[in-house]
Amino acid sequence: MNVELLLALVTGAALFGVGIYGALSQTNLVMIMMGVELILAAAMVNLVAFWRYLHPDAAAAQMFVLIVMTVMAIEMAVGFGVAIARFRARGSVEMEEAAELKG
Amino acid sequence: MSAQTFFIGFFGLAAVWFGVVVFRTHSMVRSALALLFSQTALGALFLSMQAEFLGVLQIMMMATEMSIMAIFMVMFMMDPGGLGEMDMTHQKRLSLAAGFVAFAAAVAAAVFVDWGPVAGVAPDAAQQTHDLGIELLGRSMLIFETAGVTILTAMIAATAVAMPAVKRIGNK
Amino acid sequence: MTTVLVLLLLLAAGTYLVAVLEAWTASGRFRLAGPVVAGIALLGREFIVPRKPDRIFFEVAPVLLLLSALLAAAVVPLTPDLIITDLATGALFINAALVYVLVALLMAGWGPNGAYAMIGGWRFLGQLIAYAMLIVMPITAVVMRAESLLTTRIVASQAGLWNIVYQPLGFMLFFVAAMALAFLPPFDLPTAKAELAGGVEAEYSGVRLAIFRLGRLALIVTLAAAAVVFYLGGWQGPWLPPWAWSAIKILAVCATMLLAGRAMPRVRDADLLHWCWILGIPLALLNIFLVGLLVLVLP
Amino acid sequence: MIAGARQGKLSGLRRLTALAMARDLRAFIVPGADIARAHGLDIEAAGMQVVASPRHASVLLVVGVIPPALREAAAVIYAQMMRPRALFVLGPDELDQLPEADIREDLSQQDLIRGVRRLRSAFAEGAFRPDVADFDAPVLHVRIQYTCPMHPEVVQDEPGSCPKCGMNLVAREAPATAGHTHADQPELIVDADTHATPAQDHAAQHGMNHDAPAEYTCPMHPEVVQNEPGSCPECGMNLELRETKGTKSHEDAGISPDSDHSSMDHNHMDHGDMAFMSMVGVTKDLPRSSDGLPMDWIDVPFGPFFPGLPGGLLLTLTLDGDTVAGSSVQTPGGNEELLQHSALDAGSFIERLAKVEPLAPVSYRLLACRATENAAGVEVPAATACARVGALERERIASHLGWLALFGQQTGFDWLQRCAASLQLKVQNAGIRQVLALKPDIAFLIKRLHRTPLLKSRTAGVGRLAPNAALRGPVARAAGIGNDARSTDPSYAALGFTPVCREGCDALARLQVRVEEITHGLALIVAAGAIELPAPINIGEASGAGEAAVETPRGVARLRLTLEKGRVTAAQLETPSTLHLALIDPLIKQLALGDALLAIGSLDLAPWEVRQ
Repeated sequence: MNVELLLALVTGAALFGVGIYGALSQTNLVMIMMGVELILAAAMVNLVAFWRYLHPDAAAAQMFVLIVMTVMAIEMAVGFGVAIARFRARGSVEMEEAAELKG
Repeated sequence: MSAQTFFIGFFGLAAVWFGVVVFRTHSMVRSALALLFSQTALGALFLSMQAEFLGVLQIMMMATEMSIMAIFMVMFMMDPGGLGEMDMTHQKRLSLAAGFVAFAAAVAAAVFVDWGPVAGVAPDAAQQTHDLGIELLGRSMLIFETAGVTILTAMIAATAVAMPAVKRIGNK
Repeated sequence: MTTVLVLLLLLAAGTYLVAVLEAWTASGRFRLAGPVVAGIALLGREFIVPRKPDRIFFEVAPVLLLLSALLAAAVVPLTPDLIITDLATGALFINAALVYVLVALLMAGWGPNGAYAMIGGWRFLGQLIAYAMLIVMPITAVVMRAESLLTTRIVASQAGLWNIVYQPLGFMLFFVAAMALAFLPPFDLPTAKAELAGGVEAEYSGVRLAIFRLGRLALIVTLAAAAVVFYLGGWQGPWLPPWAWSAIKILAVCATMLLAGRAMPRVRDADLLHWCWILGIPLALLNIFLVGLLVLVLP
Repeated sequence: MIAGARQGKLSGLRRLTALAMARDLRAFIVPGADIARAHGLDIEAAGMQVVASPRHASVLLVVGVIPPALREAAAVIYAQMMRPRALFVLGPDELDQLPEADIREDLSQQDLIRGVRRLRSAFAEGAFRPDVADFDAPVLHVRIQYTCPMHPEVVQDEPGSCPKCGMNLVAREAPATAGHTHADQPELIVDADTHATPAQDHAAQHGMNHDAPAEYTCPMHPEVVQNEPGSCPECGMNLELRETKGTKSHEDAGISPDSDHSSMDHNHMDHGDMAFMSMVGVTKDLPRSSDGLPMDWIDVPFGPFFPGLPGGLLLTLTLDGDTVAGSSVQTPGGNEELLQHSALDAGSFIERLAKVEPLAPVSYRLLACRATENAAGVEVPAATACARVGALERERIASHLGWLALFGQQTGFDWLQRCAASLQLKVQNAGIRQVLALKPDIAFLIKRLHRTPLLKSRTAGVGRLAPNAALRGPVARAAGIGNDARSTDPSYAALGFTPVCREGCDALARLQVRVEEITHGLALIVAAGAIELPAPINIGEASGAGEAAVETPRGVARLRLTLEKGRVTAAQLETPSTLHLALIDPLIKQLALGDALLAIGSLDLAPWEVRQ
């Protein structure tokens, strides 16, 4: 077992855990988005680590990371769009007050 | 311990620590910038794993992204300066447990899975960048283009959602 | 190691000359000893911490500004060998380092808990979203011609024809965006004296003010150096040695940047955003398209 | 030795920095650069650099007389400067809130230069002292209150928890009484025992005011506002209750100047004992921006010594981001009795009126002369009248050049600022030959101004005013109203005068009118052929009532007075800036900050001549 690979994977795991905690525990939409960003970041760490230590010749792995970055950007754009719309309508982006979003 | 191990450990620790700070601080701007520095540390981590292009890109992209995050934090939070030390969490116990379980499961997977043979050397940075370019504009072109179009769609959709509903409903 | 030291010394010298130039353009007085006197005086003056600051941000911001300028300077070659690190992603790295100017200003705006500084910081954020594209997209076109992100390779690619002739549109966009990034007049919205009493600088005093100003000057030199590398053929030129050509070109670009804005009123932030989105970005795309055509057509 | 020395022994390295400080003097001018220029002072030529923020200054330069209302603000500025700092007073003024002046000189350029020389040696020798006392003034004392970030109506003097939601109370400064350029002073003397001033009580009451007039508004269409509940005419949604803005701004005044990080305060009170803090509740009563988002507004003081505004003007802007949502203006004094309760003889009355407005002394001197002459029934010889026109026009040129310098400063147009300021200094006391010699320089300035890029886009459409009766002077003429007292003046008619008129009503039109008036003024001086300050004419023991109107650089000023046996017993003055001051609030609503300041600047206000 390679130490560096393990270190990177543990980093990814820790970020994943922190992200899960944040996404579940926060009441504010923006804070929840931060949690999701951390979860995605954890995925990126793992992808880079796998690329480097398992398949350094596969450029597709790096492309996968680019896609994750795109997803992060999309998440930000859509999240903030929704946040602004809700804030305009209700004056709040707190999840406890978003009862009607539960459907 | 090689330099690479040290740097991976160091930047990994930094990234996790800043990640924790995100949810520990009461000041919202600090929270956003902590996330920025967490992502920057990840960029440095990528650099120490010899993924030069990705590392630099990560460092660049996240700075703008998180700065924008900061202004939204100030807009949408009740107490952006954190002077009131108010608690803005719920289901804390459950979240902690979930976070911990996720961490433990991921670590267990990392430790117990047989990852197979580990490659010793990565191609040099110029070669990587070249390969990535060829990959993006060759085999993975469709995915790349899809991602581009998706982000454009997301931009337009987000703008449309966020714009004030001026006279849109009124004309029915 | 010696390269690093030599480059740092050169950067310091360049920064000093730019400081003299800036004082000259701002006040009309040419005093060679001015900056050193002002610097020493600031070292002896008191450093005031405003009430209820975000102390970490307040202290870190000037250092981060200086650091981001220095990091960007690390991949700029003065001669084929005089470069701290010739990164394979050099052109992208300059960008990445310079984005932290925004972070520094944001911190400097939020840190001191003052309204003027805060408005200045947010203003710069609003500005950056508009012109960040105008830095990245012209560089993309430069990279397309050089077929490499290496800064030394980019300079070498201009051996026959400098990029300022090859893609003049890109140069103009990059030049304007660089001035906005260094918040030089007429883009000095975050530090506007008569609108915000100095804006993000307003609450700094003593040593931290000296560092903040130093960082800003270093940023101007770095941006000028980047413009030289990307568009003015770097160290290339007849008769003189390479380092001399680099120095002359960098100083000339600095002087142009400093002088250009003094003869016109400050741009309104709404206008700046408007022009960047309506005019700047389409022009930058057109530039990429034209350069792409040229690269394909010319051998 | 200077009173504001920095703590420490003067030795070694410190001696070197002290020498550098003596070479590098950075001055913050009180009340403003415009006043300094009007007194004929060229600060930069004297070897000091002018800075925009007191934090960057080492010298507080006080020019002329500071009215009592502004002395507190001057003390705050002094407290914000970095040590070592010096107080340099030009003129005889005693400033009760500030320490004893380190250097005091008379009001003239030679004295200024001499003072700078003394200042340099004072810095070189006394920048550091082992024993320094902190600067202390009553205005710097701040009372700490504790308040709940969610329930601002909860205010107490002791720390504790909020009775409504149980949160920890946070400390904040009690609302200040006067506006300052910067609300946060570096040196704080916390004084918990100071009693609340009436103003603070007033603010506290407003925070609890349940009886504020209620408004109903649509959450989707903030422009829909009515006094009773119902549904929105645009989308049919139920209207929601909100309180009117009046209470909000009062209650805010305490916290906001330093854009407090906990600024999401509000005056919503009916949370009851909710365990969960509702953000809907927090934002419900926040004012809506023009884009419909409920945002936090902050009150930011600009002035009275703000670098981009006329000195002495205290403007408080309620900012919604970078946009101005509201404003309030104050001027120093202005209520002084012209006669100070006793009759003055005509000569001293004229001298007194000439001092009312430091920015246009000649106009007011002429006004007083004309009014007394009118009351006494004395006719002025045509040649004298003509020479007075020359002096008045010279002042108009100087004043407009001074305005151009302020305009250059506001827009960051350094060249214009420097050039216009130096021309103003040259013109304002020049004889007719010198004025004519300066003609090419002025023509060059104007030509260059016409060719300046971005100038149009910066000024066009900014500060648009509807033509109305309250406009005076260049502001009126830029709105197409030919309001000019000179049109009816026989001595002007003899010189072939026609008023300059522009349509447009915006900052650009005002700029053009002023620039054109500079050219016209030069032509009028040439036609008049002489410049002579209006001198009081001996009117003997005459009695009667008289009035006069003079077109000052800012518009027409009128004076009515009663003479009894050669003494002025009653006088009533009407000035253009008094009318223009009321224009500010509607003028700058919903403008971006930079545009708002430019719009105010384009009115060319003189706070000193405002009479209430």
